[in-house]
Amino acid sequence: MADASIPLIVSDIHKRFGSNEVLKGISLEAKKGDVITLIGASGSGKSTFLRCMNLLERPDSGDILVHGEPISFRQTRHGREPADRSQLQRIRTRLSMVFQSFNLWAHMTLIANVIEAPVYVRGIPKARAMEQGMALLERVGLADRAHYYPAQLSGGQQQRGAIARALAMEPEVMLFDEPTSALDPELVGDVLKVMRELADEGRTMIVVTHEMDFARDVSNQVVYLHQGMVEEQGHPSEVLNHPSSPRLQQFLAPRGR
Amino acid sequence: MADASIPLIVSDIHKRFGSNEVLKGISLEAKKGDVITLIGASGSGKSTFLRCMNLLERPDSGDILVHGEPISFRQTRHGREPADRSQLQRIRTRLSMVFQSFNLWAHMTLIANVIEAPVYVRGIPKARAMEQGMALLERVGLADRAHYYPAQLSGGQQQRGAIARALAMEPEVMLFDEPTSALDPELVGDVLKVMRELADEGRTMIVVTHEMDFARDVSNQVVYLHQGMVEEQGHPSEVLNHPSSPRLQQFLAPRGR
Amino acid sequence: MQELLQSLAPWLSDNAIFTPATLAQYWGGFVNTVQLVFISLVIGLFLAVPLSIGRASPIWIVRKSIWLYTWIFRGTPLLIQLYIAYYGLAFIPGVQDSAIWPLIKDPLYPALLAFLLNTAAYTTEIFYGAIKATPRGELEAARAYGMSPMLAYRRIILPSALRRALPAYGNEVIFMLHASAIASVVTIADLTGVAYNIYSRYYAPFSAFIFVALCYMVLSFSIQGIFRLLEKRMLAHLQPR
Amino acid sequence: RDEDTVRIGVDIPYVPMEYRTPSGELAGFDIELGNALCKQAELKCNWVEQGWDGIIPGLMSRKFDAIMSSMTINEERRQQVLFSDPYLVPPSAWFAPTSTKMAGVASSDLKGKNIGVQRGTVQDNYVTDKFGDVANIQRYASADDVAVDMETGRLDIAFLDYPTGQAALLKGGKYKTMGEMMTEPKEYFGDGFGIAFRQRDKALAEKFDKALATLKSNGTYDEIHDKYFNEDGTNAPQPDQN
Amino acid sequence: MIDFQGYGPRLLEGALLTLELAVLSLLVAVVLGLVTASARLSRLAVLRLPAIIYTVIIRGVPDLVLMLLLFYGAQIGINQITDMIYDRWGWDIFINIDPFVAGVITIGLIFGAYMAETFRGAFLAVDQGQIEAAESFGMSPWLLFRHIRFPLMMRHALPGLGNNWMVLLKTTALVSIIGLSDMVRVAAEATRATHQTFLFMIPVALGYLAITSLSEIGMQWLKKRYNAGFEEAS
Ligand SMILES: Nc1ncnc2c1ncn2[C@@H]1O[C@H](COP(=O)(O)OP(=O)(O)OP(=O)(O)O)[C@@H](O)[C@H]1O
Ligand SMILES: Nc1ncnc2c1ncn2[C@@H]1O[C@H](COP(=O)(O)OP(=O)(O)OP(=O)(O)O)[C@@H](O)[C@H]1O
Ligand SMILES: NC(=[NH2+])NCCC[C@H](N)C(=O)O
Ligand SMILES: [Mg+2]
Ligand SMILES: [Mg+2]
Repeated sequence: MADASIPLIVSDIHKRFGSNEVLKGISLEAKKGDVITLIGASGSGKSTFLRCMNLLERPDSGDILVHGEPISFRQTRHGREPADRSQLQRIRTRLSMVFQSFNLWAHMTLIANVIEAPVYVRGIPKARAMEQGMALLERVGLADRAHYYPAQLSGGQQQRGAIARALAMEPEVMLFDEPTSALDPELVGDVLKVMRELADEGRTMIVVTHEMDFARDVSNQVVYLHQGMVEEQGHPSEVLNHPSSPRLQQFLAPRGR
Repeated sequence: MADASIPLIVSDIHKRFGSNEVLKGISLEAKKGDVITLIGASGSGKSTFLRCMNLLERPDSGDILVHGEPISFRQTRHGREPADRSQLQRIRTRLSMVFQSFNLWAHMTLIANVIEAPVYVRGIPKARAMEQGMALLERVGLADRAHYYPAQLSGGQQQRGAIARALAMEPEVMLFDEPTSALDPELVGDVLKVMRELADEGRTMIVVTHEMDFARDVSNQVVYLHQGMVEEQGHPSEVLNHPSSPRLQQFLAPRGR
Repeated sequence: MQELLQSLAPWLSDNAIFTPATLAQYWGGFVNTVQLVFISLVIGLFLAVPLSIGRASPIWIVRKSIWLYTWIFRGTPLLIQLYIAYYGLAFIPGVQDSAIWPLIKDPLYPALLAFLLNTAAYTTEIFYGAIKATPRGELEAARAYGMSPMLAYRRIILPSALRRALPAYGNEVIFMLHASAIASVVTIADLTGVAYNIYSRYYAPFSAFIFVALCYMVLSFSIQGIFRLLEKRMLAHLQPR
Repeated sequence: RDEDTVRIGVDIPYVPMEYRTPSGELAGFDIELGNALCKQAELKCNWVEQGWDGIIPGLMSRKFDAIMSSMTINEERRQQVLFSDPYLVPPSAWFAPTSTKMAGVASSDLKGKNIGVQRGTVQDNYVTDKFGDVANIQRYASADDVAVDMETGRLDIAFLDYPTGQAALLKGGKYKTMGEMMTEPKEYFGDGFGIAFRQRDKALAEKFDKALATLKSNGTYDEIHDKYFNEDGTNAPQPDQN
Repeated sequence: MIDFQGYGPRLLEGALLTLELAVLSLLVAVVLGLVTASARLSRLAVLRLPAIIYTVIIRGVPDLVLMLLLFYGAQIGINQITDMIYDRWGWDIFINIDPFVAGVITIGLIFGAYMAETFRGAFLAVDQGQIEAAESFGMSPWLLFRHIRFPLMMRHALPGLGNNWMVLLKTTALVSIIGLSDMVRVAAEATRATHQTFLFMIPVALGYLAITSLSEIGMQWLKKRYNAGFEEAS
């Protein structure tokens, strides 16, 4: 039905927790090479929206298409659920998520974290996965930390490791949920640098962030969420410099510049 | 020996932790109605000095006189210790401490915190202690919170509760160790207001603080500690507006004004 | 010191209790204890892993029946479980003519049965607790990378939970060693059983039991040592460098 | 301490010598005789329950002052305790299922068999010394456990004091005695049952001996004996035991 | 009704004995545990060392073996002391450890060691600031312990305490081996007489489960009491 060349189309997502409707119909289209930043006040639904994309939360209604393939749902006693387990798992491998709190597996070394999903989910031979994994660690500047456990790394190193882990899946789209907000200020820079490089390479990325500099310099689309709806959306130069909605103006104000 | 009308005289206190000499001979005299602020960089020994006054830390040498009564010490294997338990306890009831982290007893309601020491240490009948305690809570604006547990109060409310608890002992001298620095900025005001009122009433207070406004407006003596020694000391208008020591100048600089 | 040694000397040289024959008996008891404990622990461990997964299952009946099992076995004395396994099973009508009779006949197997069901119940709860304590984020990461629930259990949840459970499981092993001392009530000549035999023969309760107490202590400390080593290696990932 | 109270240690159950009725009262030959002896000697007596395993250590550590628990008098025990005169002289005996294929109780017959005994009894000592190498000896804390495991079929043969074996096993016709009744060698089977005391309590032992002699001469002993035993030393039927 | 063949009343008595034994032992264990934990946290080595030795030994040896050792050993030890007194001064004293007291002391002694570990951890978990606050108001050590340290510690100790209680309850079954007529022993005796294991053992098992479930309710109450003032901790 839809254009198979578009990595991710999300349309009219609704999501409620109990009586609290958190997403009130949000749509988004990520074309190849797009870097989309989601901004908005705390509680506006950014994380929930991102988590709906790879089904960590089940949207109550709305469609998700990955490269034109729609995720199929069925209605169960517990609400709307993905109908096809294996489709779900396949699609998740194509949308790699990087979490705010890294969520590296604590009982595995860094390199084991990186090759885990490629080997056991995608079925790549271990030797090849190792090679690619080491290359990725090299790329994020952690080659010498390959055999450390997460607890032995700084937050910034853990987050770069998590990015390498996500890259190892060779995803169509990378999803980032506030990747730098759990980091001490001096560690933020390294992570942002890596993300910038990914953007420059032409990766499709959707990023929830409070880093306005990043949104401005790196992304080609900014989406401002307010109370579960898209309040404003467009090119960062537009949206961030000339916000038309008074709420966005207020949201941007205290940050100066 | 000394003048019994002077609530607290501390002379030539030395204190070392291991090989690190933290207090290198500090003296101080708090006359009735004095409000003395201790300022100084982090690690300069302010807390340690304050804690030496009511023997939460044992000074290695130096004398402490409360209303002319010297605290007696004896030498033990573990260092210099107060010689007389009951004297120690008696004197501590006369120097009430308010802590940076409030340290309200978590398993007791606010009013129970306030009457605990009066009833069980000073032996005041419970009914009377209750009455006085409620009056004190009224005074710090917490009458309606009397039966809340500390965890159910905001930081500022907890600190005002802690002040009420200290007042309930009808102490000669109140000791404050950075009473506002664990508070969110918007809660600081209430606590400082209460402290101002206490000062206006003529209470003898010794306050470790970083609030220069408080030091300037409320205290009648400022003591600047540097590396365990008194570097400068005097009336706040003098010391804070015309610091003679270059270190104090530097210490005061970044705060502007 | 000198006096003490002198008073000990006659006791050491001519005593009826520490002869080569009795020492051989103690050794036999030691072997029996170690075997009994080791086998029940190993089987109990293998049972506990699937049981603990079932204990966390979303299916109500699975979850509840495993809970019931652990509740019963953790809630009643092992001594009763042992009595039931040894005497109770033997009196089930028809059992004495059945194919499993040779197993029930030997005191070892009923004792093993009681012990392993008991330790499996405790171990299940330990593992279940550890599974529940898996950091939510790590689970989400597993799901986000397309792992099936099975794979996530196998690769993420169990490896990390079992490591976390190690200290508690070490305690369980020690408890099991201690609990095994009741095996002698069903005629098994374990360490305690041998001590009983020797003591009732020579009327010297004190030396017989002191001696086995020492044996048990040696065992306990060795186990503690082993687990400390294991923890050091398996929990390396929790230590900052 | 109360000099007049004598605490008597007893291992229960050991039908028909000492046991509890289901309602918990003490009964049995030893109990009745013991009570009669105390009455005769004008002593106040208390019975203290104690597992057979620990009965001699219990006496030595003064948890009680006497043992009256079907204890066989022999040389080995005389090293430890002081005995009264024997008050009953029953034999020991082998018990096996009527269907047993064993021909007798020689070493060759017992080879590889499970023999049940009560731990720490003279029967245990005898079997252990004599057949420890060839047979598999299962030791139980209580004589009743031996009977239970005869019932389950775990044991091929049991070796018990005859009255107890008879009470526990011979009633239903499922078991029979095997081989000779044993009273020899004396080294093990000694001189019959006696009351045991601490070595230094000679006076107390004498009081009991005197009382025993009196009861024997005035007929009380026979009365109690006949209540529990037939002419030939076998057990008399008991209405109230278990 | 089930026919207990005349053993019913004794089973009930046995259950009562089990409960009494468990509750009294718990008392001993808690007191001993508190004392030992305090000793272990003391800065005096003379107090620390015996406390450590005590806990290490108890935790290294099976309950049953300890019970037998203490049951006979303690009596022999006491006798030796009284004998010495008799030899020296001619006073004839006899202190009898009756099995019930022996059971209570033994179980108390064993679980005192486990309790000590629980309490030690709990004492260490108490916020030092709250202790300092109490000191700064001139509280005597004993007042401070009763009003501040103990109630604050209990919150951390409760889970471990509950656990120890459950284990202790079941350990009382071992006293049947040293000759006390608790419910396990009565059931075992009845089983020997009647050869009906299930008839007697299952009700006894249910008895334990009933006590366990009741304790659960008690635990909830204690939890509520000692968690008052703390945010619902997960
Ligand atoms: N599992 C959940 N159950 C109930 N409510 C939830 C749940 N997850 C999120 N919410 C609610 O949904 C709303 C949106 O949450 P969300 O985490 O998406 O916000 P956000 O924009 O990511 O905020 P932040 O910047 O603080 O991360 C909030 O009001 C939150 O309380
Ligand atoms: N218990 C202790 N053991 C060892 N060193 C200590 C101890 N308490 C304080 N110190 C050291 O003593 C010095 C003075 O500490 P103190 O807390 O008195 O400083 P301060 O002036 O109150 O600083 P801050 O403003 O950070 O509270 C510091 O170097 C500190 O590290
Ligand atoms: N009450 C008893 N259990 N007595 C056992 C006695 C056994 C045997 N007559 C002996 O003296 O060794
Ligand atoms: Mg969020
Ligand atoms: Mg300080």
